[in-house]
Amino acid sequence: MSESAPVLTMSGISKRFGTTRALEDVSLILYPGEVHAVVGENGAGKSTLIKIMTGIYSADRGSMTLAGQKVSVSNSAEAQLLGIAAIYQEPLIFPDLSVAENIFIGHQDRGRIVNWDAMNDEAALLLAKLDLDIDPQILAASLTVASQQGVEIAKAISLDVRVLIMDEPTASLSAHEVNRLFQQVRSLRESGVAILFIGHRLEEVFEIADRITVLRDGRHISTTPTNEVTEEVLIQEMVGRDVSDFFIRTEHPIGERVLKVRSLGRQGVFEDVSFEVGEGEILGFAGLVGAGRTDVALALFGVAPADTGSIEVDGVSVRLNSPRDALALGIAYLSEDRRRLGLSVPQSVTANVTMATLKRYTSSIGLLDSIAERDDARGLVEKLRILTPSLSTPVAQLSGGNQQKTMLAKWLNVNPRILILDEPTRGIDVGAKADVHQFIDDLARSGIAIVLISSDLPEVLAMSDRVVAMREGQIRGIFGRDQATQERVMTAAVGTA
Amino acid sequence: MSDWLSRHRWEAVLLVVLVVTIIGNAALSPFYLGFGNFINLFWLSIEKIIVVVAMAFVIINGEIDLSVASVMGFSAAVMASMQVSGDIPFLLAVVFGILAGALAGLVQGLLIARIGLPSLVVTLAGLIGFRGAARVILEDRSIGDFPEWFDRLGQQPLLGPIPLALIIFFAILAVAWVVLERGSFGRKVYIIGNSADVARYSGIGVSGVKLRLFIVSGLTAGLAGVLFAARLGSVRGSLAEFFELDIITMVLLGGVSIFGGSGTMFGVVLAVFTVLNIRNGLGLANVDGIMQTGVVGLLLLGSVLVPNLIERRRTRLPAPEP
Amino acid sequence: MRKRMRLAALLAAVALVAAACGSAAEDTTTTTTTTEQDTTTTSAGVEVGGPVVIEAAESISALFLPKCTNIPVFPQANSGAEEAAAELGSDPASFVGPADCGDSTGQIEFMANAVTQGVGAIMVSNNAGDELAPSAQAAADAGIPVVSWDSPIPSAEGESVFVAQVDFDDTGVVMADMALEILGAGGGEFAILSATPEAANQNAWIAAMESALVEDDKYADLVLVDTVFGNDVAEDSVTQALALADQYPNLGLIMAPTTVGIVAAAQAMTQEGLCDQVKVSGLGLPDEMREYSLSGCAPVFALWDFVDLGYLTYYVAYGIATGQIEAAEGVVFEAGRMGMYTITADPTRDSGLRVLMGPFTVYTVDNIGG
Amino acid sequence: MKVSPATGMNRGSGRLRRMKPERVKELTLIGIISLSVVTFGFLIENYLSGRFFNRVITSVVIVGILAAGQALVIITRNIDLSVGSATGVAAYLTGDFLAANTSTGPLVAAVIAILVGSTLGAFNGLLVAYGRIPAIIVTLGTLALFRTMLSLYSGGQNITADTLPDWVLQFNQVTVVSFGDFDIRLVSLVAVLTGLGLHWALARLRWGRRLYAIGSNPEAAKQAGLPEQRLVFWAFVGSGAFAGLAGFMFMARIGTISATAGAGLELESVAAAVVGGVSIFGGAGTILGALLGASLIKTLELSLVRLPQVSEFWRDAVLGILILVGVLIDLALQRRLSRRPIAAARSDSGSSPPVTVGEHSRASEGAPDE
Repeated sequence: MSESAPVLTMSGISKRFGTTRALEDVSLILYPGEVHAVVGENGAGKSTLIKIMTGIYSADRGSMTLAGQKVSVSNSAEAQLLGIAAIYQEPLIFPDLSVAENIFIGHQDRGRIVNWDAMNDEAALLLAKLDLDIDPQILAASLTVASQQGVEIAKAISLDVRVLIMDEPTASLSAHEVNRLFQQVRSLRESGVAILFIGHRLEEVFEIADRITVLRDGRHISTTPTNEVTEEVLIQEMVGRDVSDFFIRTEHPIGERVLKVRSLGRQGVFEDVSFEVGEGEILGFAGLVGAGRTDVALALFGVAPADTGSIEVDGVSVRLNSPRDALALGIAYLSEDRRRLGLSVPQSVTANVTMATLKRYTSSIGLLDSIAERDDARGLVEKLRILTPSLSTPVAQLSGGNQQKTMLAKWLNVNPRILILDEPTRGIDVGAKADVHQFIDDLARSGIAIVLISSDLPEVLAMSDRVVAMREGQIRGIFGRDQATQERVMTAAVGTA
Repeated sequence: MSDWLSRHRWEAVLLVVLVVTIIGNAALSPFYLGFGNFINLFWLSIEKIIVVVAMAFVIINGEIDLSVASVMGFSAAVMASMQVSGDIPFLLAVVFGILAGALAGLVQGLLIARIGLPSLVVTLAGLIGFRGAARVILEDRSIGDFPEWFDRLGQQPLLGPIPLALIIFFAILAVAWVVLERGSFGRKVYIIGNSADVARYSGIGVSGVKLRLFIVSGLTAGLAGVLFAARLGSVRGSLAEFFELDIITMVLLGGVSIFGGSGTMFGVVLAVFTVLNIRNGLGLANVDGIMQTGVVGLLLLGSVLVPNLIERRRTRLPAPEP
Repeated sequence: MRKRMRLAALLAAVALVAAACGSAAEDTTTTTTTTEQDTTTTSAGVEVGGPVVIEAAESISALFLPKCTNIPVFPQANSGAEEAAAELGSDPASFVGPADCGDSTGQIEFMANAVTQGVGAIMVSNNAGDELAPSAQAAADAGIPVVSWDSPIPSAEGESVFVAQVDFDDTGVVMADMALEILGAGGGEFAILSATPEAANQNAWIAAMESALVEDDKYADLVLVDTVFGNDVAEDSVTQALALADQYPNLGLIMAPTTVGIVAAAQAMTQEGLCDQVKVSGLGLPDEMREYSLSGCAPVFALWDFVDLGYLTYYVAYGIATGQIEAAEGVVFEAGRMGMYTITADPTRDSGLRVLMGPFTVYTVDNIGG
Repeated sequence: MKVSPATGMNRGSGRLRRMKPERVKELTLIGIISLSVVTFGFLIENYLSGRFFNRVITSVVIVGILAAGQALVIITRNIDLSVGSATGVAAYLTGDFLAANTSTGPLVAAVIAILVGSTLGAFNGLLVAYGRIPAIIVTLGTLALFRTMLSLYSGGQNITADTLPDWVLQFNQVTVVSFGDFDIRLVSLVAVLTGLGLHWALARLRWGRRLYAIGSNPEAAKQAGLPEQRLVFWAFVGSGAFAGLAGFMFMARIGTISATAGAGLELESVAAAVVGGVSIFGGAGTILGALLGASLIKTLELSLVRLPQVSEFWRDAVLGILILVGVLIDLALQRRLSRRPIAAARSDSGSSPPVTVGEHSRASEGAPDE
């Protein structure tokens, strides 16, 4: 760790979105030549923090000091000029440009005329420095995500960054690729760059970070040198409350096995996934982002069908090639990505609630029974305690928690037999979270088989009858309710020890 | 009311423009306020506005159909050529003409919905290609001599002073309005227009909806082409040339987003009424055709620019004016 | 209405006297008028005798509807109409029209609006075929005379009378004569560059020319090798003209019966240095053709005077609208400075009436000016 | 372990991978052009001649220049439908200026035309880049607006050849160098040089590369701090400038300019660019490709004109099919070469995208409420 002066100091940063408190008085110091990991649960405020650093958001309060000078950043171009660059889990590349161009396109200082040869040579040099075997003249579109990320790092180096923010860069990478990435990170560190590393896999954080900062619910919890902290402590700090804070799944009988999955696999994504879910059972899926849980769900929902293995519903082998197939069998999937895949936000609450069940309200001449629609929507709005001015209010005007509930209402309206919930409480406030947990329990009671995917470990543990731990596309353990402890599940999911 | 206003700001603006237009026209031209003129005002553009209704669906769905005017010409050409060949009853030729439009829509729809080509390019090719097909069929002929009942339907009032095409327009409009606002299909069109992914994840058959839309668009254009032939009493290869611009203009003016997902039939109807009234007013004021085109062009630009500017002001001002 | 008719008749009677010592009628009309000077009876039951001198009566509102407003010949025609209106003490007709020539829909709109406005007369140069007929009929039903000019309504439905610039059969002969003049007695190959394949005027003229070629032996050596269309778009016309020159190595002449086509063809030949081999002729505006006429590329071409056409048209429409003349076969009238004309059956159409203006002005380097 | 299928390893055959898709596309186009020339050579007498070569390279000038400008805009994920009107305005105003100042030389005239075009382009650019109105709406509006303004300005009067300086009519004919019958005309040279200049600028200038970047991924462009608004604005100015140059060429080619000059060129230019491999979704394609696309269309058009078996009436139909084929080839090439999920990467296409699969969702953590 460096003794030198801090390169970047964030002090007393606060940021609110409407009623949601994203960051509250957070301070952070980055030294040149260190890898500083920021960890925390989803919604802890990590993304907001880096968005403030790169000028995408402006802080409500607090200040940012770069190399001793107070700075304000209002867009990412300014951030770049100041030597702050960011790399995201999904690389922001230009697919139609070559690798070399992707690296140099944002440069202001390279003259008006592009010297292709020099640029290619320089790019090759940069890539070689990072030990990346990428042809600089190739189109970026044809690279793997890992290579695209390498290109982004090369770009950051080329910009002479002083602070490099890496936002879950390993999320989409294989173990081998992660190793390569870490080599690159280390060589960057050696050249004196301060690296802000945001990661979910604690194993990786311990491997790469010099210091670790924990954020929780928008607050700064701790900053500790890596060698002075253990995984257990870290998890405790991240979760911050006892598992007993959560709604606990009540005991109840589990009925017939409705869904049986045998050796399900999809080339390069997940393999040999087998499990069963019974009526009224909640099967939790724990694991890190990128462990392949969503991909299994998408295979069950027919979006991205599996290429090996079998799926049985009620003992009958089925083929699921589209969401329509899945819905016809009573399988519903609540997506983790509310805005892109879950809701039609300019539409009314009613329209969103009935979106997946239009057929039910359609008369023989194709008209919608709007009274029945509104009745059902009203029922669900009341049941789920969705706060909305009216049933015809566009969903875009609701808060995140109420949007999430609306999405849940949409799937409940399907009357599913099997409900897959993917991060059902991500990014919503505590109150809404408790509501959602209550509903999940009610649903299970009513006999629905539930697959609960969540990166929120305490949530999984509290809610599930059994817990599946996934890592790198494979199931690493299935734990009964009494065996499922934080440590055991985390160990299986993170892969240490 | 304020709830309605907040969500239908554009319709409100159009309503004001329409009322101002009507008052202005009435003040400026003594001939404007007459029943005959109101019939005329619709009748003179009836084929265009029939297609406008279908186009509204296509654009709300996030696509575009540039080929409609050419398909109108194509359908009329098919009908006319069959009439000339004389082997089949004329009524059948009319049916085939309309079906030719649907077929044109089907071909384009397959390329868009199933193969995934962008509709802008496919229908641009259709715009050129189906016009070409009409010319191939008719060459330099101008085909008239349709049975008298056909001409009469096209040119004479059917119910009192109201001609058939007007009845068809209002019937289509009523159906379309109900389907878009109250129908399952209309709901799907909106959802897909917002996000095809959300629709797919909700079990909606996206490509099926798109395919049907383009068939309907072709069918409507076919019907409009045949109606136009009846009104004109004869068909040439250039029938309805360049109508697509007016048609798209009216839809966009109605507040339908070119990116899909938003817009209402009410807005489109208001835009249709506004454009027709402005054109009528300008016509009665003896304003030249090219000026009328320019005014509509300005209206199109203004219709998007003004709300954009208002939006920007609103975001800056703390409290919006009621 | 009846009162007005009677007044008109009275005026007509006065005019008769004036006509007797009036200007000499033109050759084209005098031949036909002599036998038609019998007294006729109008539908109103008022006796009208002999040639009527159309004179200032009440002011009328009218629509002077061109194919489009963008081609110079139409504003020219309008200036003639304005001149006539001024002479007759009437308001000038409103000169509006569609943006595109060929836009019959636009013309229909203008006609319908004119009917709504209750104008006294509609003067229209028909853009298309019979598409305009229903609108003309509607106008006629509303008691508004529809006088076509430049380009008639083929079926003559709803049309009172067509003011023809020239006899369409004459056009064929004039074009054949010009071809003969350019290609010489020895004949040679020539091609036609027309407007659109659907243009009624051009098609009639071409047909007339083709039959002239067949009927008269002196044209025996003129070989029409091809007819192509430039869509009255300059760029397309240039392309087509050049393609003709390339395709027919022995081509000696391009005959373009359209003012857009002839200029484009002349420009194309000039540009490519082909004027020595391929001459250009047809119907062209002297202003636009002057350059090529002087260069010898287009040694001879023809056109009628559009100002006169507009002038005559207005007189006819005004006469009918004010009840001074009736749109009936055999009616003879005097139209201001242009003299005496007779309404006859239109020999180029199955039905319909015609006033023949004529004659062509044939332009050569001698009379083109500049 | 997880590899997104969208971006998974794709080691295709080495050389093809190394070759940029646009190179492949350009070579394909050259291949198709050569093939069609050879084919027509067998079908048409006197086809393979210097004359035909001269025809193609002079007639492609206007569309080629417009296609280059159009490509410039399409590359940024926009479209310019007003180029036809802008061409007409530039041609008319330049002609008008020349008629009043006959001593003006070609260079000054060209500069005037380009300035006029740029001004109109700047108007479009202002509304698109800073007014945040979709380009298709803006240029649909200005398509009408520019034409109306020109029509009002012209008052229906044409600019005629005899009022223009003598050099104008000769301009198209000026030959820089001849190889036997094959002429290299100045106009073609200018078009090719400006086209290649733009090609070079887009390939080699920072400005040009950034246009590609914006079209390729607007979000990444914003992230990289590229001045998106300014670049898009200048792309429209560029398109306008090229339309201005095309207007100058139009004036020189046609000699007589009406207020409808250049109508319809907008679609031709889009067609040429698309056939030339410029992706309608932006980010991909070259000016050379657009020029080749224009050449292919013109070659086919001029050849079809001369093929007696193919009637006049088939040309549009063939052109429509050609565009579709061009787009299909483009799609196939893209899917083959980069195997990227075209529709998914560009959700605005609205076509059915293969949904990107994975647990990564950008910035969904702590997403603020709206």
